Amino acid sequence: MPTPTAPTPHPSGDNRFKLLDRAITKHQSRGDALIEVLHAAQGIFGFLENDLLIYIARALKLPLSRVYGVATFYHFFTLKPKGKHTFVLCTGTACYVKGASKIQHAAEECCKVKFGQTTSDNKISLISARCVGSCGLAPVAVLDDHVAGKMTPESAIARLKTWQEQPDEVTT
Amino acid sequence: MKLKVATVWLGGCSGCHMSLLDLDERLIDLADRITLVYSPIADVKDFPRDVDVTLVEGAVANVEHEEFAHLIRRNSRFVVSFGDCAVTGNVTAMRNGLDTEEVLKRSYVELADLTPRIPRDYPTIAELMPQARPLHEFITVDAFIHGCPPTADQIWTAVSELLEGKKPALSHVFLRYG
Amino acid sequence: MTVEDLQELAEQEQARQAKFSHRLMYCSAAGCVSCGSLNIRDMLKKALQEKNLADKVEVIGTGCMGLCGEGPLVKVLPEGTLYQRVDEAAAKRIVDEHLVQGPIVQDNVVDITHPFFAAQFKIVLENCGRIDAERIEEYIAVNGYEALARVVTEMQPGEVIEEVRKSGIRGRGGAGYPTGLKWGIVRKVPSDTKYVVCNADEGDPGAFMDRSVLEGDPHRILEGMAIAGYAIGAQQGYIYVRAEYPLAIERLRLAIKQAERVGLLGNRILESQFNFRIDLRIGAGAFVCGEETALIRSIEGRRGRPRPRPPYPSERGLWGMPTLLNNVETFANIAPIIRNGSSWFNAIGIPKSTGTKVFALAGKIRNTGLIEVPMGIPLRKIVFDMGGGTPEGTEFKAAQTGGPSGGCIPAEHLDVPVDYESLNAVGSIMGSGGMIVMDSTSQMVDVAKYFMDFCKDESCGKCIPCRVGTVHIHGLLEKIAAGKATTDDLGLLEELCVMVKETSLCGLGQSAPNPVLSTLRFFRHEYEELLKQPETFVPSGNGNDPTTH
Amino acid sequence: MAIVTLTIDGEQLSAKDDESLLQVARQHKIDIPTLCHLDGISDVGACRLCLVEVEGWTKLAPACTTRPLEGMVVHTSTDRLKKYRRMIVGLLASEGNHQCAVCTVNNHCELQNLAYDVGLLYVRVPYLYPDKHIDASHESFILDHNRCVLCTRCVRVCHEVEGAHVWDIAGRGIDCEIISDLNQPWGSSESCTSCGKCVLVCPTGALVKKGESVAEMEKHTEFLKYIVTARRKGEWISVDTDEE
Repeated sequence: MPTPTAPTPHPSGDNRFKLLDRAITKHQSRGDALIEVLHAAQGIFGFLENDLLIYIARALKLPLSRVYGVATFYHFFTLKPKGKHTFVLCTGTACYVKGASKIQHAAEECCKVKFGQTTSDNKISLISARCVGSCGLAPVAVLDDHVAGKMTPESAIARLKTWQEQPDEVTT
Repeated sequence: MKLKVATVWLGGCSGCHMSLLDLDERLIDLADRITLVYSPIADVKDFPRDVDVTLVEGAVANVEHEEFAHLIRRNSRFVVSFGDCAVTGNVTAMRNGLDTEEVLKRSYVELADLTPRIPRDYPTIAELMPQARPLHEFITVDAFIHGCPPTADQIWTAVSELLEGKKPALSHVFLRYG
Repeated sequence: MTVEDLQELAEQEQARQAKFSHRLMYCSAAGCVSCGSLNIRDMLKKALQEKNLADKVEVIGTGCMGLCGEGPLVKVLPEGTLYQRVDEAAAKRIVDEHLVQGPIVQDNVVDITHPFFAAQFKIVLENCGRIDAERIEEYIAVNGYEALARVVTEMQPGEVIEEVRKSGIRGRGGAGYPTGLKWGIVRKVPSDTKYVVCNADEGDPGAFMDRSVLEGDPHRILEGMAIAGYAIGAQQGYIYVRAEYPLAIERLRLAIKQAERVGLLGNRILESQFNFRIDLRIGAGAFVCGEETALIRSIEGRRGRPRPRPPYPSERGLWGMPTLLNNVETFANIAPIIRNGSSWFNAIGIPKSTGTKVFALAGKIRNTGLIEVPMGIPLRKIVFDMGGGTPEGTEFKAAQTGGPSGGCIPAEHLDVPVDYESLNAVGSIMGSGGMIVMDSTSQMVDVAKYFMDFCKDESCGKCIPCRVGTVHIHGLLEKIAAGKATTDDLGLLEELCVMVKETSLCGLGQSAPNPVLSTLRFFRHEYEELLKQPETFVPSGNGNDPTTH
Repeated sequence: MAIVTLTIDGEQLSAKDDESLLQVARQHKIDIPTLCHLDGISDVGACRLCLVEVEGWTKLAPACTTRPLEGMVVHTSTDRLKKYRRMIVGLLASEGNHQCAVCTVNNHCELQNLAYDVGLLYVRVPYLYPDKHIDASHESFILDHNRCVLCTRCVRVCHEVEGAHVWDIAGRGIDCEIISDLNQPWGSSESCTSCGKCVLVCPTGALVKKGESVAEMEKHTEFLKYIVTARRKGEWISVDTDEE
């Protein structure tokens, strides 16, 4: 279905905006598709920068404050870039009963940041999840998108240490 | 028998005590009926035991205040939070969002006229608590006199009721913050 | 597609499956995938190739098989032999020994006569672990969409609702509102546009019932929703599913596409006059969106903040239109009810709570995993017979049902039948199906603190009692746990809990204090042991030390 | 619209069934405390101060979004309700940094008045003393988050009456905050028309005019009725509003 106004290319020339436009067009630029579009944007860009939020607000014809309000209401959306590695600790009830809090303390101690934060060298983000649904393997962590069950504080620290000791990549 | 009354000045501006002095000629009346056993306006060093009523002005802002609050509680039959700082933290608590170090620097260094220096090396100066907090968060408080400062009339009503042996119900009449 | 086409499709698939001597079902749900079931799949395929069995034996990824603590799981059909902790060597042995020679691999076989399996009654999970969730044909081959076919060709909407009402099924999302009654209400509201919404925002931490159904048998939900749409007069359905369940989302997308392709969703379904479409809406991590008015706002692309009811969604829901909202497990029960009749369903469970309930059994218990049991089963049977009791050397202390909105059930109430009313009577709720077992090592003040930490983080912030009250309840629990609280603090805690429960706007706030209230009810001594008396006046005659300043 | 007969606090009253219990009560000089409610903008039922008891109902009902029903028996100030209202105002007081003594709306503040109405002698829960900031970037107004009670009156008046939707709420739970546009300084907002309606409807000193000193600023909410007369009266108890 042709859209009434073809989106003009983003002035930055960033091709990722084309992908985003596709997602927006798929929802006919409807305001009620805001959450869907934010999902798409985060999938494409990794996180939701202010510029991106403005772009989405304009495209969906929504007030800026509503877009910001929605983006900050849902924990899935992040307005800051994530670290190179992500350590997602499940804090669901089963994991809690099996001692997830000990792992939490160990990880925070090891990385010197709290859960919900990223280390200052941008290497590791500590994230807590409410339940990853693998309760039989509690306590569970998701290490760079890989589910690891029956975690211990020691195994958590071991993994974090290997991440910390990885040399910095040369950025261009 | 005269009622033994103490007044205490913790983290506050002493405005509540000024308001107490605003009782004016009623002070003479009061003097006949109470003994002021401890007060910033009386030269008594130690907080006595078996005090009947203690009015506490100010928030609990440093470690000495906290310790003192407990002593007041043990030694007083009736403890009254006297003024908004004691009741809510009020202006004293406005520094609570700041780091204590910043607060000290601002007060003792940046705003100092003479010898800008944080007075850390005097053991007699109590350490600031991270937050100034109302009295009732530390000890059980029996009555509250509101206002910043409470008016002389409020104070007079409260004290009069206390002298009659009643727990002051003034707060409903005189309830006013600020 | 006509009803005859549907039958033909089922027969074709049955015939296709009959060509295989065996079907190897490996569990491809999140639990087993995380212990390497995909690797096991490759091993099985490789082993089959080596034995030239690739044409005779099919390898299929299925939904959750239940015994999540012992994965990866592999099931051999038609025998139904279940293997646990299948590693590479075991995978090879299953092919070499079981498939080629015949004897089952004793080292890995699971005793399915154990009460964990034997005491189950599967309706919702009947296809989980039995079919390939990614092929609509497999669902059709096991009587899938038969109920929808009957509904659109033979039944009037009123008859469908009557059948659901007579089945006695109650909402499986937690509150237990009679489903048939709800459908009837939405049907009666006059409106050209109505919606069916499936709540798949399973947010209870420690529960994964809905995810297992969505991953293992997505068409069952589509069928249930389409039947609901026909009954209430809706043409559009939405499934609101959590973003945390990527596999479920993927399978649902696929399932919708397949159903549309063969004409089981879309216009003129099965050549009737009934049109019904389903779209997915992806949640973004907010527990409160399980609350119906918040969920509706979220579908509308807004902050998921609840609003006061009435008006109820059945009257004014999505975009102001009458909306029927049920959860995954409720919809999953619909097709079997229509297929087998309400009296069949009615006979399962107990009179006021009919049918079955799926529970995610976890915590300090030997057998963790997913179970489906008839309503009214004693809790003791679940915990001890099926779950195998608490680990060696510890004692059962309590079972938490209903997650952060529920309560704990102590040992003295272990004989409580698991149904809506009985659980309420002991201060808990049925909830969506999380069941966490705690043993003598669990500190109940800590448990309450854990749930309150969850609730304060998940509070949307709209109403004051929940936004601020939960923070203070949590703070008081921390103070108590740290041994700094007095008896006055405990009094305040109780008052706050009751206030938050009675004054909060939505179900999240109204139920947030439940874990505190229920642990206080049964384990008050654990709180009291941590308290001290508030300081009071000490007359000078009593004190020895001269306390001076 | 129909006329129903109901009982509020022992008094038999007639009411239109498209009004709210709150409107009915106020018409009969029965005072129910409110905070998020404001005549002229939609209701959200968020502050929970107007909760009333209805005989036969298991839950308390917010008067602002509940319609009168035939035969309904309502109690607006039972001991239980009074206690809850006091606790709720206490929670609000603990949540922000409200130093009445140094507030420009001292003695003209709805929160202050509520504290007196409900008899808030002291706040029983510990003060949270949150670290909130002040936005003084707007040329005419100031936003002080310390004094915000998140009633969302500003959000609603800006959206429903001014049509600008400058304000919304960001975050969740105790971290909720009023934001302008993209959580940017108010002065840099492109959507703000500087009409000042938000300032006038704010019940506390969170939104104030610049240049007013302590206890000088009075709020004016009565302007709304001149702006919104065109709307149907019954619309105000639409609870499914476009707020946020």
